[in-house]
Amino acid sequence: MSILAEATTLATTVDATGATFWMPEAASSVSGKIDWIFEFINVICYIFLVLVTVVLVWFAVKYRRKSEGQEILGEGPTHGLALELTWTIIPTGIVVAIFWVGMIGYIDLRESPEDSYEVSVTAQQWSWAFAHPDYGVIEGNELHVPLNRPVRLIMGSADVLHSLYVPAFRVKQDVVPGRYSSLWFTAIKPGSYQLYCTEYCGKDHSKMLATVHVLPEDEFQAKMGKLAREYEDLPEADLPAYALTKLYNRCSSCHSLDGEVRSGPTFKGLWDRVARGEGAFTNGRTLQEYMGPGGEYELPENYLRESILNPGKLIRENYANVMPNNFASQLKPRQVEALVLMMKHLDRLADEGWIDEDGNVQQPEMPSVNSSASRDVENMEEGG
Amino acid sequence: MTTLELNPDQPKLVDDNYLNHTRGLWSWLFTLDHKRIGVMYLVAVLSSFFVGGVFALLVRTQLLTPGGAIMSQQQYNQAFTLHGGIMVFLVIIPSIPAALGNFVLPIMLGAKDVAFPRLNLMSFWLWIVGALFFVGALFSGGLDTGWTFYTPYSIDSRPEVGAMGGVIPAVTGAFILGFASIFTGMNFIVTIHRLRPPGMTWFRMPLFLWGIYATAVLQVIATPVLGITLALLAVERAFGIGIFNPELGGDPVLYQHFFWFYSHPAVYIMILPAMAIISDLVAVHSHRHIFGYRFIAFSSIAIALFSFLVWGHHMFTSGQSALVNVIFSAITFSVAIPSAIKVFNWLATMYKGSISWNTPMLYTMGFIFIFTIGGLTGLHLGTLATDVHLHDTYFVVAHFHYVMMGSALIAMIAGLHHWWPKITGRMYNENWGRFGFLLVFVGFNVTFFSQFMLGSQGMPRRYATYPEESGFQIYHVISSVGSYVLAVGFFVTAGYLAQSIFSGRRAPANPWGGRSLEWQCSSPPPHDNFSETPTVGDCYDFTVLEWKSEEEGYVWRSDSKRPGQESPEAS
Amino acid sequence: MSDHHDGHDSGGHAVPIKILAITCAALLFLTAVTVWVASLDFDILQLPGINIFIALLVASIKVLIVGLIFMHLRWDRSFTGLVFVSSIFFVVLFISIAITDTREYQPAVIQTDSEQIQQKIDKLDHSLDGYAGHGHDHGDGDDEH
Amino acid sequence: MSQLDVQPDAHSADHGHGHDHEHPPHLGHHWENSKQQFEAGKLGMWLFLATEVLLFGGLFVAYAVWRANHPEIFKYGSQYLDTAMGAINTCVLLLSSMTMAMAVTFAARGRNLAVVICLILTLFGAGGFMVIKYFEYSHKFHEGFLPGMAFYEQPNASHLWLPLQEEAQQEQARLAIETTEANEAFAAEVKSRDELPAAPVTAEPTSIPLGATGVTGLTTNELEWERSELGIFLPPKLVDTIENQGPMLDYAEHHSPGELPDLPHPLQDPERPANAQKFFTIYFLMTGLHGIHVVIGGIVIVWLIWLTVRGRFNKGYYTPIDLGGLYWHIVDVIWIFLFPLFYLI
Ligand code: HEA
Ligand code: HEA
Ligand code: CUA
Ligand SMILES: [Cu+2]
Repeated sequence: MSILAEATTLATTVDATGATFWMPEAASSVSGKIDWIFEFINVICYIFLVLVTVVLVWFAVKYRRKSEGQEILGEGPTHGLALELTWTIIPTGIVVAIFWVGMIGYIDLRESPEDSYEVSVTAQQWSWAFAHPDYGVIEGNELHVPLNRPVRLIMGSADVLHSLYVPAFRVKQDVVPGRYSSLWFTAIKPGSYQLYCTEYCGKDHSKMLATVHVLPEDEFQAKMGKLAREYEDLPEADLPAYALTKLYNRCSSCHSLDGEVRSGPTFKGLWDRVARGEGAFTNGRTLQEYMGPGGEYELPENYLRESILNPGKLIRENYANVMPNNFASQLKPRQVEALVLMMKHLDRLADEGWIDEDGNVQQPEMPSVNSSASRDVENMEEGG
Repeated sequence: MTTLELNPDQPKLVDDNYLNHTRGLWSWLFTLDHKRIGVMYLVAVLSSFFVGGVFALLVRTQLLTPGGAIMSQQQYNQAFTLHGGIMVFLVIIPSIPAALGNFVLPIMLGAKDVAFPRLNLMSFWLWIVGALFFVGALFSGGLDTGWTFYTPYSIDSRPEVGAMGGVIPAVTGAFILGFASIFTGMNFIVTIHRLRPPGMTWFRMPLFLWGIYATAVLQVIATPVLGITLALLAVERAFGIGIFNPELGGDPVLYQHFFWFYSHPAVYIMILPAMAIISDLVAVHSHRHIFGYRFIAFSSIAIALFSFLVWGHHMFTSGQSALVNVIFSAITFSVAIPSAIKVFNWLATMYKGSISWNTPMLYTMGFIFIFTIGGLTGLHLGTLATDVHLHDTYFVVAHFHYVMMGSALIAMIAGLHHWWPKITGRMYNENWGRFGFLLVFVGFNVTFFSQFMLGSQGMPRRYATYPEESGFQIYHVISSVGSYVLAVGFFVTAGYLAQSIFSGRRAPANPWGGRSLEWQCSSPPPHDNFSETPTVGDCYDFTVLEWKSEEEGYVWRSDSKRPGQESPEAS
Repeated sequence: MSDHHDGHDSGGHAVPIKILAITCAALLFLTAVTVWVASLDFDILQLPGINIFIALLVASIKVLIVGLIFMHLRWDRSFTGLVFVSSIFFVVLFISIAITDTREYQPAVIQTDSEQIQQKIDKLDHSLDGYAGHGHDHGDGDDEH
Repeated sequence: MSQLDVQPDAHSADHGHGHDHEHPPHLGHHWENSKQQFEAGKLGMWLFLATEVLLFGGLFVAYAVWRANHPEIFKYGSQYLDTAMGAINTCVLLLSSMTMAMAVTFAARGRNLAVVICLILTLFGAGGFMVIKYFEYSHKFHEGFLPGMAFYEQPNASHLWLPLQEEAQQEQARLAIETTEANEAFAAEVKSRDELPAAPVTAEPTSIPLGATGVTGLTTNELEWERSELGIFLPPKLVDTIENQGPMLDYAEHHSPGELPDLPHPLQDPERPANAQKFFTIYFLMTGLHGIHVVIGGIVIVWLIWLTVRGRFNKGYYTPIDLGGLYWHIVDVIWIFLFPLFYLI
């Protein structure tokens, strides 16, 4: 009983964020329970570790051989059934208890409440898309969820295994291609939490990160409303910056902004090349043949748009057909437009300080452009 | 007569020993002598360990800074894959059975050789070929799948997003290494069954042999499944047969079942021989009869059998069904019981012993401490609710380094020191040995204890970079510093061991006071192991031995009776 | 049984040729039986999988015979038998857990055309009704040999 | 022998390590006597057979799991196997098993001529089996019942994940790409914004399968890579031949009526269940691995014949024949399971 009591005290000595010595901050309805189980096992481990270590050191010191010449007496028993049974039965009892506690806790983790708020998650190398069917919103690498409401994520993968993990919620589930997996949690504290991909998925596995924002119900509704209209409401002039800061993160692992060759062509100078019709395709033809009046693409914009929505159609020489072709279902027309405009105005964006020399997006500072809408979004997140 | 007759306990100091029995490189490379094969395995395994260790240091160095200090993402992925793969397939699985076991098993048994010497040699050469293939993966496109080769990533050969081209060479290598391991196991089972000389009954065998026997059972039964798994993986990657590839209707979770059906038993292929070494060393260096012989012996067999029933505990969050999760979690804990029995029996063996604080014993005590931590943290992982949080974080990394590096490998090093005089005929410097142990022990715990904290805080494994604001950096720095200490420790160890070969004191037949048969032959042993037929008795009864300072080793006590003799042999 | 040796140095067991011939005849007979049974239709029994069950049962009996007589297990040490049986045991263990799990998680797997699958099987069964020689007819399967 | 040789448990004193008894040439230096060596060899062989069982076991697991979850594939596929051929092959193997067992018996009796005859008969069995298998295989190859990708079709809904409700999403996607109006509107929009010269829009509406998210089926590019990986093992010419055979689409031309009268070729069969190619995949994997074992068994038998003819065996020593026999029987045992699992569904 004292073990239990001690475990409870340990588990409850938490700081303001709910973090303990071992565990990170706790922000979901199950965190406390999991932490308790963890500490419960810990206490058992401490006891046995101390026991083993003390006995080990004690014997080693007490029965230390003074010199090699010391006579070997052969004292002490060579077997003892009572002892053997003791140290078989006690650990058996303990592990049964641990298993039981763990199983109960696990069942809670698996059975999601009926009235959960559902979000569809698509994982692909190396980004996350979160879709809110109720609001017609798709977010990339960011997930907004309501406070104190069970949320159920229904997850699928477009390529290889991934795993969705939010340490603060103590939940994790692999996302497996070829099937749906699901996960639920109830966030109990507003704030932003790190989300990781914890199943190795290739080169940029460690960059497959996202943030979960927990918002109180009313703010959540407002946020969803805003996100749903975000693109529509945005002033035209802000579209490129919007695309750069909000959408480009899902392109960045393959398309650089500084000329570096990644899996896909760099965006730097792309517009000019396309406008001039430069570049050849794996089918042996050149872009020139497709462009211009009477060609397949009247305008560079049309070519770029199709490259986003139907990337497999024409593959640039020296590149492979690796771009996911499901963006049509994840981007709204105006977002596509924004992306195309972004490519078009990349130089301007760089001049304005949105992009630094190394081709990194400078998200936090929002320089000259009058981006009221985006700023609202930022405010909202900080307020949350 | 000669002094040898006066002192029959001390075998002849034969000048013709297995090391110089025949000469020339050829006589080594194609030897059928189990001792030489063991030594060649030892050299091979230790070299691989250094290669794996260098990769480990690269990994640790990369993680000093959140953005990654020295490598690109892809280089890092290759570094940890090769680190893990080399350490598992090339180092730790063959280390104790194939290297040390090959050397001592027949001698301990009182046999002249293993049952199938040619098969033994073939096993070694298969190892070499397998190792070349495995490491060749690095040069045939690179290998970045992690040591688990999870599908569908590993069968996706698209250059930019899929696994690199080294997958097929690497799985071919692992396949071949698997057969090297199978042949070792088969050989040992047959040797133990059929080559025990009269008098060497099952319960007279040193516990080392029990452990190796249990290991061999695992090697024979589990490893073929790895073989077929990897073969399927290669065929899937090359031809697209749709067994593991979801695009063709295959099932990636089924692959994980296949993989862990072997690889969980494999972790006991690593730890059982380690426990076997410890069981013997703790008795010899405590100069005290082992406590609970039968319990230790049978717990080895129990671990071997249970270990086939728990593979699914690596798949708790993989999409395995809840029902099977619960079953596997329950059975997982059953393995903890025989392990606990062993730990407590070792402690009880030390009770009222006469404990030498020499290097092998220090490593042995280090093992008991580290294995307790490593094993106990296995409980966190076997528990469903907590494993969901801990899976694929550094907590798991810390757990398995505690049991693989801190236990299995440390036991191997303990055994290496223990049998070093027997293998080389030379004594190493004991003080340097203790100093090396200190560095390794401290370095190890600093490196990996911090990783427990990293893991429970949420740091995922196989990450080349980590978010700056996560607060993980400080732990990573501590861990990396620890790994440098560890490296210095091994460097020191390698140094004094190498030195001993050239200028070490000549080893007596029995420097520690062991009673199993290998201490009855000279150091190093003669070509045929025994110039005199050894006597089998209770190999844990040390009271019959005494220290003889002229020999600087232990000899038969003048007033005690040898087994098989009617009266004490007066000299 | 382990001590049942007929004494020569190498220790193997010489099984009389007659026994071998009888064994082989039995095996051939069982082969015929299993082919014949596979052609029967057990639909009336309402036992799905009865065909495969019988087929595996017959196969197991055959393997038992081969093992005991041809492979001398009957005269060997029981440990050799144990080796063989336990290898089969572990395969069975693996199969049963893998099937249990994959069946349990099937609902989460995205099926391409699940509703149609059953129809297809039914249709298949019917279309095969008139076709002899492939094990699904009601005939006596005489054209098997 | 000295007093030291006395073992506490030894019942007789002559079990020491001395070399004072007869040591025939076949006996390794570390063995006491032929019997010990024989028994060890036998145990070793059995352990090896156990590893063979587990090696095949992996494939049986794959088979069992697929069959349990997709019986329709197996029902469908097995129609294309010829039960008669399978049954004949079973009999061939059983008979050869018998001749092998007879060889062992004769060896134990020291009748080497009979041993050679039995082994040759066994070899005929192995050869016969492979010949029949060759006919079966070549027929399958010919008709395109190939493992792997042969019948693979891009699944229409596939595993690939569609984040929103399917209909709404399709609608949206259609709006996004397919309609010419959208294209025009897009161009107009952009034009109005950037005052680029207007131009008539004639872009063709594209159509991509909606389900084909992410990694698609084998595209040309992927085939290129597949090819390069095959290249590790096979010479380029062979790779080309394999690749260019394609999925045997011209089956219809070569289709020989009367062979499988009522069965349409799977590629033309609208009733073919999804993933039907898997049956042939598993079929070829398992029978292929088994076939390899038959070939190895054949080689072993040839070796045994050679040794027997050279007079290496006698009544007291014929271990290789006994062990080779065990290997041959396990090949038989595995086939005994394969036959009903594939042919008798
Ligand atoms: C030598 C290797 C070795 C050994 C011996 C062990 C031993 C154990 N392991 Fe470990 N394990 C690995 C190597 C090993 N493991 C590896 C390599 C991985 C990760 C692979 C990868 O993903 O890359 C892993 C991962 C792993 C997981 C999966 C984690 C995850 O990925 O989410 C789990 C889960 O159950 C687990 C559990 C256990 C348990 C219960 C034991 C038990 O056997 C431990 C038993 C020992 C004790 C319990 C201590 C001694 C007992 C006492 C001192 C008495 C007191 C005891 C009680 C009260 C019970 N291990
Ligand atoms: C027996 C197995 C074994 C051993 C001994 C080790 C030893 C070490 N491991 Fe290993 N490790 C694994 C098995 C092992 N590891 C496995 C299986 C994985 C998982 C891989 C995967 O995810 O796929 C892993 C993963 C792994 C990671 C996680 C990587 C990640 O997930 O991103 C880390 C990180 O710290 C790490 C560190 C270390 C360190 C510092 C050591 C140290 O203990 C090493 C100490 C040894 C040395 C330092 C060698 C001495 C060298 C010198 C002294 C240099 C001198 C050179 C010459 C003389 C030539 N290992
Ligand atoms: Cu996605 Cu890791
Ligand atoms: Cu495990």
